Amino acid sequence: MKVGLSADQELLVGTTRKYLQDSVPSDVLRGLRNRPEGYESDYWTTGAELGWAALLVAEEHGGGSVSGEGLRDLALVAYEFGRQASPGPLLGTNIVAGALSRADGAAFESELEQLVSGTAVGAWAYAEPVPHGGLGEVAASAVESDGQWVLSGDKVAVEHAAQATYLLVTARTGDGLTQLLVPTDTPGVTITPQRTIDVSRRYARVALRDVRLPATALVGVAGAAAADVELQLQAALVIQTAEMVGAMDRAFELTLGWLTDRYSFGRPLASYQALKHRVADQKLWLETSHALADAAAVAVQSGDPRAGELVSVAKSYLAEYGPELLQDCVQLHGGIGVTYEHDLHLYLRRVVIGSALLGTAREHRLRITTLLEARKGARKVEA
Amino acid sequence: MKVGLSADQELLVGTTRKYLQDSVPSDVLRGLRNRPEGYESDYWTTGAELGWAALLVAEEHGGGSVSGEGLRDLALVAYEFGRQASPGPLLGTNIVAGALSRADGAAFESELEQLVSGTAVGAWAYAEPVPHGGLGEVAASAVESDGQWVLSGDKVAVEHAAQATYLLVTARTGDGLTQLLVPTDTPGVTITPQRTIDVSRRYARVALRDVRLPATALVGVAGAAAADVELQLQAALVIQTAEMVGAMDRAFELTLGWLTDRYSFGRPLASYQALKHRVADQKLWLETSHALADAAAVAVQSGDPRAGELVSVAKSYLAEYGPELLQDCVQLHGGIGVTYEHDLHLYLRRVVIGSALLGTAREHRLRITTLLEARKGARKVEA
Amino acid sequence: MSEIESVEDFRARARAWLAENVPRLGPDHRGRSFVRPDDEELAEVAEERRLQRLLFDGGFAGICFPKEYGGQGLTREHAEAFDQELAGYAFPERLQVPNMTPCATVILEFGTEEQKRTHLPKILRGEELWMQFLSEPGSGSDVAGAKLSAVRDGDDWVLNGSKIWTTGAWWSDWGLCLARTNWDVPKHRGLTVFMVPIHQDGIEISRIEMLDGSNEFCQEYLTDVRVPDTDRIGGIDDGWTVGTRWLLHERSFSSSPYALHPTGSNSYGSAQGDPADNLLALLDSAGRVDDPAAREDVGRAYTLQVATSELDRRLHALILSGKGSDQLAAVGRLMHGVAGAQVATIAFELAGQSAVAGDVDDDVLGDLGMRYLLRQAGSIGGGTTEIARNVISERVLGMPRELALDRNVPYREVRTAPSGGSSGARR
Amino acid sequence: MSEIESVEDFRARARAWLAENVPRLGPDHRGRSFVRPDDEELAEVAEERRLQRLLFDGGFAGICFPKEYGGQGLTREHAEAFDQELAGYAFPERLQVPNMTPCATVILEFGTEEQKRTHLPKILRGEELWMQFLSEPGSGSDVAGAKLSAVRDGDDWVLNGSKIWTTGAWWSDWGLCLARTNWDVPKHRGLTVFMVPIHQDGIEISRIEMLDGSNEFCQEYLTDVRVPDTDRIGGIDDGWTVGTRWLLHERSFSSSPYALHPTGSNSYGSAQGDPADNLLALLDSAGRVDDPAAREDVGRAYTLQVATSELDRRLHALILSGKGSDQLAAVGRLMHGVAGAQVATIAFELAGQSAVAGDVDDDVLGDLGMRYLLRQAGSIGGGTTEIARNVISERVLGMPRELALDRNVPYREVRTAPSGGSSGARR
Repeated sequence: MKVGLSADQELLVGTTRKYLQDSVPSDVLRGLRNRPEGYESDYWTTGAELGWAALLVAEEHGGGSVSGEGLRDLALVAYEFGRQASPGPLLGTNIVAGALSRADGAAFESELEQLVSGTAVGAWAYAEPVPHGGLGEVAASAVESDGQWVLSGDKVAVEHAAQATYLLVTARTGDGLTQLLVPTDTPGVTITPQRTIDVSRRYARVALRDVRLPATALVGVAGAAAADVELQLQAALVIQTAEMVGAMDRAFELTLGWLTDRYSFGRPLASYQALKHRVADQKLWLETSHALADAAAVAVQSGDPRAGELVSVAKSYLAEYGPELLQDCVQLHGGIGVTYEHDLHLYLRRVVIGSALLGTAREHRLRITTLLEARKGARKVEA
Repeated sequence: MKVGLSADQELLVGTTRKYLQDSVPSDVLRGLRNRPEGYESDYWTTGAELGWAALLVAEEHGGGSVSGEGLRDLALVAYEFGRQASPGPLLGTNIVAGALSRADGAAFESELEQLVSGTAVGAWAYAEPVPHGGLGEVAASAVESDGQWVLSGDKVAVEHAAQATYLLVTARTGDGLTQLLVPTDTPGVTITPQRTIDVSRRYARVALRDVRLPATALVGVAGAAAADVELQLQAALVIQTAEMVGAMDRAFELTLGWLTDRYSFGRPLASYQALKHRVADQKLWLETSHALADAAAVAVQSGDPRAGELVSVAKSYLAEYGPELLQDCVQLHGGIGVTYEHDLHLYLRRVVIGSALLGTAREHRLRITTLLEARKGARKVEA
Repeated sequence: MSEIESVEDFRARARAWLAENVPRLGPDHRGRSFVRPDDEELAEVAEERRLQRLLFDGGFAGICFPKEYGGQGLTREHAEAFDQELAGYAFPERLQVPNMTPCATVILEFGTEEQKRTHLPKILRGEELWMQFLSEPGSGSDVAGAKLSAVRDGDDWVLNGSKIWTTGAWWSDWGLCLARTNWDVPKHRGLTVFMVPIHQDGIEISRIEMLDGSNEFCQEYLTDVRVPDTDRIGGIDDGWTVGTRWLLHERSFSSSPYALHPTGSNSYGSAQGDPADNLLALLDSAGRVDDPAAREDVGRAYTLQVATSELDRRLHALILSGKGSDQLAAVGRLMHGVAGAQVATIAFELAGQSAVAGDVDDDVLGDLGMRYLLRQAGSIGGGTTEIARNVISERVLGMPRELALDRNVPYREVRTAPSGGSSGARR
Repeated sequence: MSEIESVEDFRARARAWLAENVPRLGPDHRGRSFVRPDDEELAEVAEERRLQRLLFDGGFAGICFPKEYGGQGLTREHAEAFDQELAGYAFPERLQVPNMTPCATVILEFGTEEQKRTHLPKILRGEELWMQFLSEPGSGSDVAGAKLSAVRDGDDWVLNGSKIWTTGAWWSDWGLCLARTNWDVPKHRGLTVFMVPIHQDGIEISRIEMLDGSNEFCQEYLTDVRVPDTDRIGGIDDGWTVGTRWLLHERSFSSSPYALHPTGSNSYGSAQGDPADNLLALLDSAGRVDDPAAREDVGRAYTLQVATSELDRRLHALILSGKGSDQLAAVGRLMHGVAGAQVATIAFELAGQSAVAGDVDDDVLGDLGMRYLLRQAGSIGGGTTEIARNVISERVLGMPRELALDRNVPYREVRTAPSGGSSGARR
């Protein structure tokens, strides 16, 4: 349940919902497990026509949002994706498009046009494998050499990298970060699909071996991209948590319906107090998740100085209670809840993936403490 | 519920239980909060006559146990202490007496006689304050100088130190550990009562400032006491977990009785399924706690090579589920459960103290992992 | 009706007035400690009455109460602006719950014109301090199972019985009292609400000692207490109509516009400073700034604290927008209980052994053991979390109601707990 | 009665025989993976039947089954000794639960002499493999609510209806089937138990795909299946007498002396190696040997695993000594469900992102995501943890029974779930 949407936002949500329901109902979704791409390209371009990939792009670069608050609109779309466990490279494409628009929309005009129209997919190559698997650890290197950039390293869990035309790679240059836009057909780039627990969403490992790129591949400032990366992370977490809440919401609805319809010992399951109290706890977790995901979206959208804390608070809460809620929904369904034919696992997968990528609950708790210390330190300096 | 006790053990348990019920019923216990010592000295010497302080002392040094398995008998006594939230320096006196008997019972004949008869109290000074507050951290130093020992450092949470005649101090000598028996009236020893959450059990900080002791104060081997300390820790954890289980047991009984007796909306509380299911979880935690505390006692008693793991498994489980069980008992009692007049808090305090001293759940989990690695390493060396 | 002042004008005026008139809290103010000598407690109550009077005289008392009863006649948005401005200032903490809500709000909603004109201005001036005579020994969560009886005698009613868990009855003035006036009808249909002056011959106040030694809660024994019928609130035997709203106000205290909650205060409106600062101070005192497990604990506790306030904000918006029923307040009540207990547990674990055996002068860590022992209090007082879960499942989500064996049965025939008039706090 | 062999002699004989005859598991044996081609599965079942025959020929099959039915006529202590010796050897894992218990134990307890002589030796030789026809679509935990109907026709019964959650019905031989023979009496009084050959024309087996792609569970549709009255177990309409013991055997599988549980195997008898080794390997693969949080997780998981086995041992001793009722088995069942889910969660968290998006060849971490998705399976199959909590509170602790609206009512009048004969696995 979302409060305070404008009419335009209600329209965006309604159109998106109807399109998702019609084009990828759950039976279609179940079949997608056998498709390497996880979605049909038509599906994505039509979605892009609804504005899905334009929301973080400035109007002068071909983007735009219904409310003027693109990230909040995008969170509404992501929420619908969660409610339907929908396929498609929503997160990666938007993060890449947003980064290009913010850095230099004019220079990346052609790429932005393709991303916004859905003819190209973008993927953000950020996370790295063990032993650099921690949130924010970047070991991949970008070195400037003769007016070119040379990129090396390994990235994992890159959403839809194998379907992408462009990778936005976050790398290290000395002590700072550098971001480069890398067409996936650049020599030295090897993309290997990974196994994943989702039915339709795909992830890949990206190996970068002396990948040579022109100076124009640079997104933002060389060696000084940390603030951009933080903004991307915040936006990605807003999308991720919104989607998780959507999936939680739908799973909760299914469970409440199930308990009402099923009888045991002559009574509806919903009449058993032990189950009622668990559903009450689920409701608590769900409402709190809504509250935190919304608060994070508002904070990042408005550039609130506490946005970094709030996305991590939202993520640390959802990564803990989202999977718990879903697993309890499974338990309340009984055996049917772990069958492939039932819908519940579609939402379970989406929530569980969200809990583990872009930082675990634990990593975000640690991040919160570091941010709180920084805030306290800054206040002391002011005083 | 204890399984497989011998007739002699049943007698020890029965005598102890009756004595505790008669001498320190809960109204007496409540009054003890205002007594600095936390117990009457008569109470303790009479208890000692029942054998409470003799169980870890060899027969040739004036000790002995009914079953020949002193630690298991002591765990039965500690369990009764938990069930009645009874006062007295049970843990410290036994640990000190056991260590003296094991090291050189003949040399410490007089001290052992006093401890076993209850005319002296022993306290084990082991834990240290921040920044050395972690389980097993020892910064206090024992230095040999001119045939004397010089002891310096700080100890905290020393059970009944202010009531003790003898402290067994665990200190560091170079890379190894040294243990010294320190009469509490030795110059340089300052004992300051600490505040504690228990009604009758007392803890103190012990400051040691250039405390000079004769060579005969040495217990065991200088600089090589690590194995002794580990044995003491294991025995102490057996006593502590047995006591915690006793307190959990009693709180569970009280709660089951309360739910049966009280009515709400015309029905006994015990008929509400949400409460029934929580009580079922409590029963699970309680039975598992019994199982683990017993297994730890058996393992330490028999010198099982996995004894170190098992005491930590027992402690890590009890430190987590003991307080949870007690707090849920409080919740099921409602407001009455947090009043001083009710008995429940007596058990709550005992379980919570146990959860925090001699290593927290977290510290024991870390210890388990280290022990498992050591076991694996040892197996590799063998193979 | 006249135009009301804009929120921003009001905010500016409040800011200036507060800076001029109200003492600021010190930087190390840590909120009320619950164990203190009675004379200190009385002095604090007197000071809070003075602060309330100060607010009243300054035109800031009862922001959402109508002007004709001494309030300011402003909106929830004004109340929120004032809460934000109030952060960091001393305020009459004890006079908020249950005095302003639910007591004053119940009078506002159900009182006669005369009752409202008599009592509300006095409450808003800090002259009358109200408490709830609601729970009874033995009734537990079943508030409507009240057995304190009121029997009509001419123009009066004669009250006999006992109430329990009344906060600070010994320093308060009036009790809002739920009584049984009819035993021959089902439970909910035989109740009536009365206003009762606390300090009078027929009322014996007994203080209940909690496990931490505090004794702010009281039990009252009423013996032949006469209450004029004009001090009845709502209809005879219709007390449950009042009672359901009363309980709803109680559950909603954390988002009520009728009580002050300075921004940054904890869930009970107590000024605790920024939770982040408290957690970081704890981390430091425990000597665990570099311990990742402890750092994770700080992040977890902060998450729960932010989650609680963001949930409150959302529920409040849902209820206000009409998208959610008033009963959603139970979700907030559950969160305050659950998260409060979790935060107390985390703080306890951060402190480690110092929380159970600490130096006498260790004020940061030394209290945490006792707070942990009391951690369930926030899940019991003000309606248990169990009742909140019932409300959420049944009234918010529409799941089937629990079987109640006391429905449609004359109350005198219902099996109840063995309570009588004796203290439920005694074993 | 002849003297039986001492436990120690038996142990020595078993040790020697095992070393001589039975293949050892490799050091990296990780237990059954549940997604594999059917032909592999069938080959494994055939190998397990061979192992069972090997045990039988060696004189070690059915240690606690009487000699006259092909067993060894020994005691629980012998069975435990054998379990200890069996550690590290291959054994017929699939033939333990539900084949040996509850199926064979129910036949042993309630079968006629002829039924026992016919079936038990074949089961012990691995020639007959039994499964439970117990759950039905729509009946959920309410096993006694079976609707599969059996109607008497001469010397036969005619069965119609559906059963679900039968493990490996497609590679098994016989089903122990709970059927409704009387709709005009209350639920528990109209049931009868039959023995039914699985592979016959009237039985259609449909395999249920689980979320991980495995399809070991089946649903069976019975259409006019004729069963001779001589294949009835227990009295007509008295099936619940059998059923209560059947369910108890099911709940007690983890401590049953009728099934093998090699020491060190997990709760389902699956050989998983030393849990400590698995946890340390995981810590290593995740690259987190130096991460205190991960190290704490290993300690927590190990605690839960040791706790589960020590609890099993205690419950078993309590039941054996008569100090506790048989119903205590429900405590163990609850623990296996709860702790299993917790350990799966810890392993998932240790693995981090690799568990949800891992390299195809990462066998250590890559499975953990799917295992986590399935973590509730151990709290559902074999009677849910909810039912276990009911049993603990009501039958172990004596708390009041739940209201059942189907008591003392003819079963045909009871409101039940909308199931009919259709697949409960379809939406």
